[in-house]
Amino acid sequence: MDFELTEDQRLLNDSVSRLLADRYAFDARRGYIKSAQGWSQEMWEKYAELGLLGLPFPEEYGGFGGGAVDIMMVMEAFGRSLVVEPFLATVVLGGSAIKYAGNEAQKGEILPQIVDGSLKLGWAHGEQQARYDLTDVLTTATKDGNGWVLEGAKSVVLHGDCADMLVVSARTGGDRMDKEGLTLFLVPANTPGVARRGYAMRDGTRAAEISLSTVKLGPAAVLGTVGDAYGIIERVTQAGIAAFAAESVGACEAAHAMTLDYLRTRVQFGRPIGTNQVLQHKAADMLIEVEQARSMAMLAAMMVDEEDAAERARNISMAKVGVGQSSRFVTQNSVQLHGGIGMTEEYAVGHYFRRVMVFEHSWGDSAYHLGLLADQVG
Amino acid sequence: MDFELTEDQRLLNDSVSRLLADRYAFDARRGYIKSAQGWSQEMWEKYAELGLLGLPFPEEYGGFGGGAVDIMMVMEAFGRSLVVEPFLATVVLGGSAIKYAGNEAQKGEILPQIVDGSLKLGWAHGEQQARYDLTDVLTTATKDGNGWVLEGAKSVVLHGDCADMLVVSARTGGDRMDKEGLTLFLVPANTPGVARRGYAMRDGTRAAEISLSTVKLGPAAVLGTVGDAYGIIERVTQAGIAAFAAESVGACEAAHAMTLDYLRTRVQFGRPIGTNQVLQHKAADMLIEVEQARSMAMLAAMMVDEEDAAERARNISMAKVGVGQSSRFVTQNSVQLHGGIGMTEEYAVGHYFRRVMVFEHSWGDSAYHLGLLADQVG
Amino acid sequence: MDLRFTEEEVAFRKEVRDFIRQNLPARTRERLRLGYSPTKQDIVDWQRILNKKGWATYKWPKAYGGTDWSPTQRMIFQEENQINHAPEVNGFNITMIGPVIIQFGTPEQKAHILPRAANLEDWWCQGFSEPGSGSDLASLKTAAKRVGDDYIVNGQKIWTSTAHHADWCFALVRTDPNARKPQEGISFLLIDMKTPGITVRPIISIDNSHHLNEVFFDDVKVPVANRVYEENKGWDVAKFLLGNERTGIARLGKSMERINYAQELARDVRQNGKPLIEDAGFRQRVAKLQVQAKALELTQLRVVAKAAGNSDGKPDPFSSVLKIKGTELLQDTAELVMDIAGPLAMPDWAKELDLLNRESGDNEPLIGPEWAGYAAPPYLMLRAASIYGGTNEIQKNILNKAILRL
Amino acid sequence: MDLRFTEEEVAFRKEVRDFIRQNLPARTRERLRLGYSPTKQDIVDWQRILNKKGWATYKWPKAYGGTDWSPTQRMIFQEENQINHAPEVNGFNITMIGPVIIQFGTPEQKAHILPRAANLEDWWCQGFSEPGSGSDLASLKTAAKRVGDDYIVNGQKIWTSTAHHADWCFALVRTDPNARKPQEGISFLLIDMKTPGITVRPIISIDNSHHLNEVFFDDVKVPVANRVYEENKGWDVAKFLLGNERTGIARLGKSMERINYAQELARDVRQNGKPLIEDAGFRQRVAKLQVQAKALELTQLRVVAKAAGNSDGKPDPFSSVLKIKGTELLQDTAELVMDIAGPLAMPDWAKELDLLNRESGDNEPLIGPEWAGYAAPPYLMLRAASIYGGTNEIQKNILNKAILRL
Repeated sequence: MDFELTEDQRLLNDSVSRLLADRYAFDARRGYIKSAQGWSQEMWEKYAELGLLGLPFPEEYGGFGGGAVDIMMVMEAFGRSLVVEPFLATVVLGGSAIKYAGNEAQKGEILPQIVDGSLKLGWAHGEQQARYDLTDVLTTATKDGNGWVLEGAKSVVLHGDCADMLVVSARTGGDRMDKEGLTLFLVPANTPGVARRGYAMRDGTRAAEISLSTVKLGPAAVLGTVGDAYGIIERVTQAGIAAFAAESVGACEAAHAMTLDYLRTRVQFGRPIGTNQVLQHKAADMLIEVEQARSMAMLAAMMVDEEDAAERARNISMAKVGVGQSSRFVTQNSVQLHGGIGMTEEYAVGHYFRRVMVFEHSWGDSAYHLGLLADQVG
Repeated sequence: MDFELTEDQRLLNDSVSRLLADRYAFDARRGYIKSAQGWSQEMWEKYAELGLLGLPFPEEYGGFGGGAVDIMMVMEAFGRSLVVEPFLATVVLGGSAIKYAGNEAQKGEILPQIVDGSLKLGWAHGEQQARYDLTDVLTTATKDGNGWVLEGAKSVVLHGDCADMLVVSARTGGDRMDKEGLTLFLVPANTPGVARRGYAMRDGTRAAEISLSTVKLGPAAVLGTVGDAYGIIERVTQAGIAAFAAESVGACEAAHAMTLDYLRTRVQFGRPIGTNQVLQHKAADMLIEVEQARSMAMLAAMMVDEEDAAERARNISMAKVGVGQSSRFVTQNSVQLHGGIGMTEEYAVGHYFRRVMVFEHSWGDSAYHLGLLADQVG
Repeated sequence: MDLRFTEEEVAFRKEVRDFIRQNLPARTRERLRLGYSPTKQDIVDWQRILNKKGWATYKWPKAYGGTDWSPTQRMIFQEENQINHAPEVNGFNITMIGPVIIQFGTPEQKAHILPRAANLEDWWCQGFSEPGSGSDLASLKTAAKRVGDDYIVNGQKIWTSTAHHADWCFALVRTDPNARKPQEGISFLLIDMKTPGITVRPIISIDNSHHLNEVFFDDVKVPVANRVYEENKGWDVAKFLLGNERTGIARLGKSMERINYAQELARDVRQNGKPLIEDAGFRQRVAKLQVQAKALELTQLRVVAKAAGNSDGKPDPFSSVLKIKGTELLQDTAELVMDIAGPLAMPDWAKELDLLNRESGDNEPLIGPEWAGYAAPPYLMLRAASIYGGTNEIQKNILNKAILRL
Repeated sequence: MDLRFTEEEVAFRKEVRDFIRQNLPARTRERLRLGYSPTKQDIVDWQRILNKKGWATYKWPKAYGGTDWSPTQRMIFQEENQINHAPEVNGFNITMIGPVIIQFGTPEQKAHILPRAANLEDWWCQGFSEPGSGSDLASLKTAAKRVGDDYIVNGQKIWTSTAHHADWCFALVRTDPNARKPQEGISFLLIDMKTPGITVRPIISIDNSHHLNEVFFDDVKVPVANRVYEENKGWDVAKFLLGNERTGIARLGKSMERINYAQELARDVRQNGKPLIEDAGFRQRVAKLQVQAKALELTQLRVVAKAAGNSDGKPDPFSSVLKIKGTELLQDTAELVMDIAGPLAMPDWAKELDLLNRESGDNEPLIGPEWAGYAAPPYLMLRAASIYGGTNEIQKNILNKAILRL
């Protein structure tokens, strides 16, 4: 066991933190969100310069050769600063799909473009009727000569409105809830038949509903093995959960720190409200939950590359429950302890609260994953 | 809606409270428990004098003609003083069985003896393997000429060691979990083949394991209709839950009051520990739960005589969950706020804690009844 | 003791329910059912319907157009409004300024203000909180200087709910900066929101809605005739106002309605390939909330019954219990509804598509199921429920001071 | 960063586990598995087996017969003992008096005390708390007056765990009643429990067990040579002792073991006509506890890793997190086991039938299933877990003081 960062990790951590401290103050972030696309192209280029966009990819594709712990570190920092750029969508979700399922040609073409910031990906798997069920896919892909035709719709595709290329799951066989018969396709966003309606999420990040209507693709668009994508979908989802969990921890940490500041400076009845023992203990409870959440985010990071699929799924579920519940507790109480100001759009604490809320409702909420764990009791 | 006590109820309440204040101080109670039978015959006679033992029975049998609200009041007072006499077993459980199922002859013979204190009953329904399942009865009654032969064993029969007469459930038909085929029998405790092993419960009250081995009974021993006792068993259990819920509320109220006293008088670091805001808020949380529990005990009392069986069962389950959870909270925290002294046998607060624990594990714990309610969601 | 409703109470409940079902505009009903806040027009329309029936001012004394209902009847009325998706009457008008004017107003104030407040001709707002004063209300600083027959008001109020809708504001201002105690030297003024010098600045809430405002007063002239009660005695008025009957504070009907709504939704949403309503964890969660609602219902009945037998007008400290448990339940039931929608609750579709104003004839198809688009805002907004009206922490301080005395 | 155990650590765990399974007396194992407290003999036997192996003093420096294990290894050792139903070594001997003597003792004290403490030839107890002093330890009043080469000790200690088993007591006594601060003027004495003037009075706990005592000192002569460290500097010794490594404080292995045990039991107990293990509510409850145990496991590993890289000897305030979460989990898992037994956990069968001493040859048949008879006492006794060693409320004060600084 070793909880120390390597020298490389320390350097990376420092430079990310410095960049965000310089360029991601709350007001700067507000500006990024207000821009037409809802995030900062300039910051995106900075991330590329720092090598963040190549973090988890092998060096042969221009990547950094890092692992889940590196992603965890970056996501925690992103969580603290409420970063809104399409890092999770492109590098973690889309990138993992390519990394796990891509053939040499696909990796060679796509990964370097991710690394240099010129290509953004969207993970177009979820559908409106599916909620959290990974196998609930109604979008179909039917053979069309050598190629394929896609028909269907994808829902809440993170940063789907700005993605240059979508990784789309579709049924090439099987029935609605079958694990078998799922296939992934690489779909350039400008392919005829792809229509997108972008919107802001509750936390200010962007997403899109995507409709696919007679979308014609060539044979090279298939990512991985036809009919056998479920395992990849699961792994991409797990990588997403692990990364988002770390981001959630960063958000909780920052919300807790802001709350401590507020308790120290807000004066009522002639003294700082933080002199109230009840609020001190609440802040202590929050500290405990931040640390428990951090432990669980570490567990998730550690498990992303676990080979035993059952063990991996079980631990990711545990982490999702743990981080989810702790994060709700920490951010709800951050708002509560701030009082009225915590309820306002112009104050950061409510944004942490909502970021964490989006995490909770991505890829299964705490109750969903607790149910999966409960199924295994005995 | 009317939450006021009637004049009769107020008088009854006053005289019960006065009696217990005079005769049921914690040390006096300790003496009762240490006696050979584990409770006070003298107090039992006092209850008879006051009319408590006839409270729920019609006046024609010497009773008071009272209802569930009267029982609630008395049980709350008993809870506050941790009364250990066999009131619940005799008047509420056994008495309800006779009231609901007895024929005129049985009522005429038995009820007056309950009222005057000369007959104590035991409700011998539960069995070791049954836990909370009311239909899990393995004890059998087989026809023997005109009469019956009982074979089996009953478990945790409250005050079963001192009961003069047992109300025993047995299978006259059906299989282990069937509602059909259950019959109640009146079994004088000295009937050959009845063997009892009495013991103290965790809260100091008495109970017994009872074995029934070739217990021969005449035809008049049947209480109610052969094979059709399930409805009666359910109602007796519900009456027990309602009464015990009220007792639990009384125990919580007293534990809370003791805790407030302790917080006011215990000095640490130069001031009463009750000046700590965290303990003030905990005491407020306890107050809230005492009142919520009281509300639920009232609901249970109100529902004991409800005609609609489904409505009655549902509300009794709600009350069991509500009182159970609130009572755990209140008494666990009473111990916690007392610190070391709360953990000792010689201090009353731990006795309230254990009384409530026995309530929780009688006739279905909170989780059991919550499960019944969850089955009805939708 | 008889804990059942009387036949009269049952009949009253039916009368109220029938009236609401027959008279509540369908669009209002649907909006509230979906979880959205009522629009200003929803509230105005409904209050005028109720006022015509004589029910808008149900909390006022009969002599002033009220109803003489028992506390139990009032509770039933509130509950039925909530359960049947009716907006609540404007509380500033009905629960606050009305009773204040009835208690402290001059005959002229009564004649002019009460009927207009009842019929929502004037929309009132409350100018109490200031940036520096949160739970410590008496530390307020907005100054009113007497100049002839006017006060000249300068200062700032914050968290002023619906100030942007309001025609009038009742405000606490400091008329004697040299008073010995902060509670002294405060006066209670009625301020016409159209007076020059008033600026209303929106505060956007975390659900992206506009409920709250900052209100700036810059040399705002308020006639002395618009003062209620004596100069420097405004704290007495405020105490009266804040101490008013608070049994409706739990908003229990709303929570009950949400629990029912959640079960309805959960029949159509799937988890692990079957309806969510069949999921064991979900059922346990709903059952727990039902138990909590039932306990609160009984406790509320007890507090209401006590209020009925007790007309000393003092606030019952047990109303703090209702506030704490009621707001927790409101928050938990809103969370339940949001959790059912899951990922579909996360997009801010309302903002993008201006769903709020769809009534004005927008024909663009919805981007997702309408109910899901409304699922998150109540969850977000209701975090404030444990903050406003005295935080739940303050409520526990009150319980300690009034009952526990530690 | 690599959060997995190293191969060496995995091998170490196996070595410990194998040793325990091969050497732990079967009766001890069974008693602990059923939830009962180990008897004195259980503890003595096991500690001597460990001491022979060189493991009883695993927390001591190598030079004093310790092991030089890393904090991670110590954690693994504790966990394996707990998971495999071994008694914990006598903490008064191993965690308390041993390290104190090593740090502060004279050569004579070291030579005499350490080997006897290691092999449990002497059973130590701790005389700190007094009736008036709970969380406020420094307010202690037991007086030691110097008379020649002796102290004459008068006063009373309370909550003295296992004093009735003990051969020796290490106690804090007041040697200077006029010191400026309560922390000054205290000395640390070693007291032979056979000295005339000592009376031990049992305190029966709410599980009807006898763990605790009051100890009265009536003109008890203690040689000055039995003082540890300087006169009036006993508080320094106490601080050292209380600040000792507390990573074992969570007793996580015990909670893990209980969660496993509960699942085992729930297979044989029925609810609604099917095994309890199939009950949805039960499964959810177990899953929640598993998640909590997992989070605590990781947090404990982090604290332990920090301790490994940090030898300043100061207590890590995060050990308060382990204390709070660990004791909550111990309480919740004990409650789970009791709830499985349900009504069968309520009779005090142990008391009636003296189950504790069944080993002595009682042949009366059990009145109910043995495991159910042992289900309630741990639940009852563990309510103390959030009280002793600084209440969980005090732990939060510590977190505030050391980390939050509000």
